[in-house]
Amino acid sequence: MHHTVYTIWVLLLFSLGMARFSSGETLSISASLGENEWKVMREKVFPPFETRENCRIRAVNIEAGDTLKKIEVMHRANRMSIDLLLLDNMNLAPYVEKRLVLDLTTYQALIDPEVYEFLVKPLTFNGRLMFFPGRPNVQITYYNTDVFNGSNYTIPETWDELLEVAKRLKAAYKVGKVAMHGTLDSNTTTQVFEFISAAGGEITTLNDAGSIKAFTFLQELYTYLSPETKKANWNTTNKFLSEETIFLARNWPIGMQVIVQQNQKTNIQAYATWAGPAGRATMIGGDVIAITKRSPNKDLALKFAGYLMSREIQTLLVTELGWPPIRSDALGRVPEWQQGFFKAIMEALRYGQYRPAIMGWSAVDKYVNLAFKDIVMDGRDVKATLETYARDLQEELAWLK
Amino acid sequence: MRFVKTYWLEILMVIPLFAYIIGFTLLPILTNIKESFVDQRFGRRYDILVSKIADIKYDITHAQESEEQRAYEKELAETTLALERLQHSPYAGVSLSNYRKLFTDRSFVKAIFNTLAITLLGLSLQLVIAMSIALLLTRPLQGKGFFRTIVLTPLGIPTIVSATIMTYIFDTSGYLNEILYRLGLLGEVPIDWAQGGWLSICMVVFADTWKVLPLMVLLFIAGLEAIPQSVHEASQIDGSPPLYKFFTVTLPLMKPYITIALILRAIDAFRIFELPLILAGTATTPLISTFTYSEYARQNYNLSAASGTILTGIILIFVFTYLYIVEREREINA
Amino acid sequence: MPKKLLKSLPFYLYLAVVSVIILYPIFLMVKISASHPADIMKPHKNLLWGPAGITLEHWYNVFTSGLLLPSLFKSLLVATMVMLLAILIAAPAAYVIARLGSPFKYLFIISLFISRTFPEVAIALPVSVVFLHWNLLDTSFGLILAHLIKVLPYVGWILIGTFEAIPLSLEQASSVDGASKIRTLRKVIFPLSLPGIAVAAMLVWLESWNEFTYALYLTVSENTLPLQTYYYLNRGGIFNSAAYATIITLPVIVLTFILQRYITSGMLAGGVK
Amino acid sequence: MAQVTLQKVRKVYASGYEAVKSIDLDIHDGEFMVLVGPSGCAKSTTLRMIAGLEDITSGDLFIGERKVNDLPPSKRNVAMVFQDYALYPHMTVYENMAYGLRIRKLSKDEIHQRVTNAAHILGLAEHLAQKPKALSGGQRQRVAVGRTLVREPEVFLFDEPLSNLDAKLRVHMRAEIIKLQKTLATTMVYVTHDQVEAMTMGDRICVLDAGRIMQVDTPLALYERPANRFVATFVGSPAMNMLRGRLAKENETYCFVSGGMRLTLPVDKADKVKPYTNKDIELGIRPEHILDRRMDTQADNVVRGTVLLIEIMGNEIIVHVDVAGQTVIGRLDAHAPVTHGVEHDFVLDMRYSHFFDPESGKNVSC
Repeated sequence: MHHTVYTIWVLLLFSLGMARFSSGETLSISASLGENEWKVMREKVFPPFETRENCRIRAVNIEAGDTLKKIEVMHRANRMSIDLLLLDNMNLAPYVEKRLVLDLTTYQALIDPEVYEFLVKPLTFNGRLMFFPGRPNVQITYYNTDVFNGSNYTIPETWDELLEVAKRLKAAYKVGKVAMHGTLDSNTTTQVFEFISAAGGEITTLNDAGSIKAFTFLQELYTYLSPETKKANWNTTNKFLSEETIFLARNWPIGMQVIVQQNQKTNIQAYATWAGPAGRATMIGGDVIAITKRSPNKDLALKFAGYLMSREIQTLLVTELGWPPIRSDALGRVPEWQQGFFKAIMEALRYGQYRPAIMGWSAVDKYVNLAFKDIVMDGRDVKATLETYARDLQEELAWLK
Repeated sequence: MRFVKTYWLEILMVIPLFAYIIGFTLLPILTNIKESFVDQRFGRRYDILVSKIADIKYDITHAQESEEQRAYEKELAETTLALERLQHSPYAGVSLSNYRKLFTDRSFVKAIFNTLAITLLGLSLQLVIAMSIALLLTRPLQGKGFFRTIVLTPLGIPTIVSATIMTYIFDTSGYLNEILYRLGLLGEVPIDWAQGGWLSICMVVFADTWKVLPLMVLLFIAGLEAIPQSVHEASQIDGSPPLYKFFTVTLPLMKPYITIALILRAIDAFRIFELPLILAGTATTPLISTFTYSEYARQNYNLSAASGTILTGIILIFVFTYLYIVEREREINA
Repeated sequence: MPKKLLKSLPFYLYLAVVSVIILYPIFLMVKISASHPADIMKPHKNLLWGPAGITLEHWYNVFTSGLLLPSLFKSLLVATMVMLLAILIAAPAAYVIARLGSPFKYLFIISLFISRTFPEVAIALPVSVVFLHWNLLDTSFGLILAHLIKVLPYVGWILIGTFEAIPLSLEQASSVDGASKIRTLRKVIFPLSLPGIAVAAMLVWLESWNEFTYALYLTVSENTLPLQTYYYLNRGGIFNSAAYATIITLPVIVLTFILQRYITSGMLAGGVK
Repeated sequence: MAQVTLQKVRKVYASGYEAVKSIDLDIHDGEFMVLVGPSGCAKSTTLRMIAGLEDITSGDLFIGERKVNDLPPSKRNVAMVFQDYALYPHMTVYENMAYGLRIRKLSKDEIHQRVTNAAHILGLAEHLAQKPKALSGGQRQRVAVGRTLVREPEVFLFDEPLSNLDAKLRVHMRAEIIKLQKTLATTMVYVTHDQVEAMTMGDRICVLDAGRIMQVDTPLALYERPANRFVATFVGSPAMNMLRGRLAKENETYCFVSGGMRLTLPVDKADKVKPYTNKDIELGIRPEHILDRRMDTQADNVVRGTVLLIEIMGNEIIVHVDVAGQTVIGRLDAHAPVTHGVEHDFVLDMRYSHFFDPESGKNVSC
């Protein structure tokens, strides 16, 4: 009995010790990446840096959705166990507003002139540079080459063709074979953003002509979409494409890794996107580099940021993962199987637009999804519904200012 | 005082447990209720401002140059003012807005419905199946030990794992649809189990049943074995047919075990979380628990608190009616 | 004899069907964790094993990913600590309650029972906020505290039952023999309740090993195994998650088979009467 | 070695029920005192108060010179044998016996010596290594006794130790315990509900009823001079006959009149009961003092009654006789010529009669 108690205390102190465990000479970085992306990071990107700076890199995967919450938690507790973040650029404002990330203005020099200007611009918040460009990203349209072989189905280049194809596929297979992200979260928001932009609308307004056009179109399209749409997000979409339960869907480039490499499907290709009434439009997503304000080892983090933006690494990432580079001089040779996808990505980037950097993106997210559910899924009246949600949205945005 | 003198040890022994329960269960529940009466908009803003102020103060103490410090001082003044203004905003103070929001939110209403439906459907299904298995495993049957072991397999399997497995089965391109297809019960059009509504409820119920069946079977086996053999023999001598015997002898004697099983299961069913979260997702098939979580994940803490409070309320109502019934039966029996 | 067999044939059929329903999903998990993508990633899957046969590549990936060991370690540490602390806190109280007179005893048991009924999602939110201030977020210790919330009432119940089974006269004999309360506890009560305590401990260990909700709320970066599985589920595709699930499940299945014959209804019921 | 003294000891439970109503009792040093009475007479409660397992509501309890009211059992240096023996199931017989000694920090060989000695006395020598569940009922009982023996306490307490044994074994153990007490000559307090056990074992017997002491005396005294109706009927079997009637005075002789019978009192008794002349009174007479008429034909105090029932014991017969509506039980010679359902004359030997006050039930004839 006695020494059970004893062991318990030992273990207690031990676990407390774990609690206090701080990185020291280990650089902790967090990102929201896929398995094989991590693989490349661990095997090709980290080791050179670790040997050069003789430090250890501890990489944790925090889901894009959780990052803000968790960083905030560590920040408030003043126990920042993450030094450098690869942040999804969709929701940057809160990090600045909540003073979670380091003001990088003084380290501007780390950005090489070769880095694309258009990537850096949106990273400055009221005059101060808060983030480094990390990895531009954009969704591409995946399609099954067995079906879209040019003979009986061709890949849709416009909304009308898209609707047409969706109809014919459903007629042929009795179940929709085209999918979009319908999980009613940020995934859906992103694709709605693209539709609204392609119709010349503004997502933060939500009831302008463009938005109305977009929602009207989606409402009609939805009836011909695959039932998987409700479950389709950036992750599951790859599975559905691989299992050939759907033949056409937009998704992030990570899809090609999963579909082609992991799931070993060779009959899936991708192209940029289709054109709406106001032309083609995609949303520039991807990650930016942030350094946490209370990081215990900033200097190392800054070094690593520079390292990530360097020519060698950018080239490596292009070659290994087909990540679009942030700098003009990173001309990696994309492996054979990736070239189609890479072409699509680079083209899609050309139609790219940034989200407005506003504090209340979560509000936009919420109301867009509410609208999507009511209008597109439940088939409610477009104008009226958008009216009400737009009003609520504006009110909330005003409140959050 | 004499009491304390004689029973100091006993007191010392009880205190930790109940201190813990009060501190880590009662208090949180109460704070949760309190938070649920704070307007979400106020709550979030207040949160940000407070942490921001704390942060600025921290920076001031750690600032190097005085000019940097001055900048912080200025920022601090602004933020404190903002907080000041917030305190007098229309949203400040006790408010029912969260509850109003919830009950006007269609998906929350659906969540309540789903929760109740899953509980009712699940319980009745599990009761019948578990009872039938227990009955079989307590009668003289060749190799029932073998079956017993099989039936008990899922006992310890983590819910998260069972959820993972069930996704393989209930995917639109999953194994259940495949089996149905092979059996010719299904055409080219697969069933979308996660589409919400009754289908999804059935899916969750099945997954839940698969997971908890062992526990209930064990419980019922224990109950059946507790019935003295003589009772069975007596009723056999009375020449009562098996089914009649089951309803007139076995079932009444099993009552305590059944009530225990039901109450425990009901509570867990009300709180069921991982399975619906992973299998159906919050979009199509919200439950009160998953709804609570998704609001938390969206950092709508107050809204989440309100929904959590409602769940707590439902469970408590259930529990107290149960206790009331038990009490009454006691009095009747006594 | 054949007549008797014929009579029990429907029963066997029923049990067989149930067994298949119970075992098939587990089989699927193992199968997927060791199948070639080509066999899984296709419209119509094989119900048994696909033509491409067995591969261990997913297992290899999981083991080499470097994410397994930390979470495995954390899960082990937390489960073990929770087990020890839960027993240490609950056992003494359970003993006292078991020896109480009926009105108080009933009261205590009820309060334990009610404290168990609160939904985790309602508790986890405030707790996560408090832990944030106490600097316990994302620590094993914090998670241990959280898991204790879940297991204490439960183990309390089990142990009340265990102690009630020990006749009072033994204690009295011991005290007449000249033993102090504490000595009686150590030399008589503790050894006699040991089997019950052991089973309770194992059940607690399982609870903690499988716990998901609190872990989800209170973890930032250092995942437990169930969380890790969850994130794989969200991310790495189904093969790795299958492998992971298999890894968590194995020790659990073993443990439950050991436990089976020791678990009494009282424990399952947690002593509600 | 010590005497045990209870002074005005009361026990009132939280529920307000008064189990023990102010008991005064002196148990002499080295005496074998038996507490006997019907169930619910608080004999066990009294014993447990002596042991310290029940606390005393009011009054004083002394063991030797020490007032022990507030001492825990462990400090009273008493040893107790429980009804269910309360052997520690997880310890061997040896450990069970050694337990109390180890607590008292006795040296190893001292312990060994005592335990083996006790085991020898009780014939447990070859069972020392076994666990209780491997033993028979009788052996367990012995272990329980042994556990108290080795303690060499000031007082032994027995709580119905034989009630779980079958009749034969009980008689045997009874003898053993008596022998033991004679050899040890230590104070023993022994609780039983069985009056035969009480009579055979006790130096003195304390008869309790409903939390009150009815009488404390030697077995013989109890039998011959019961202090009241309760003791009279409780001790001895078949129980003493009780006849309701009046005391009448006829030319200098007093006689007990009831229904058809009129029985003359011997002079010595008459003197004691005079004050009851022409008052109701109860006559008590033991079955063995009801004789067959033919023994001496010119005896007086003859009663005539119908034989209702005859129980044949072999060495004797027990007859139930209806005398003027009151049933009288007599113990007669095995060959007494009584026949079922036939009227018959009996003689009541009034020298051994007792008279009780109908209200208080006190014995007024001695």
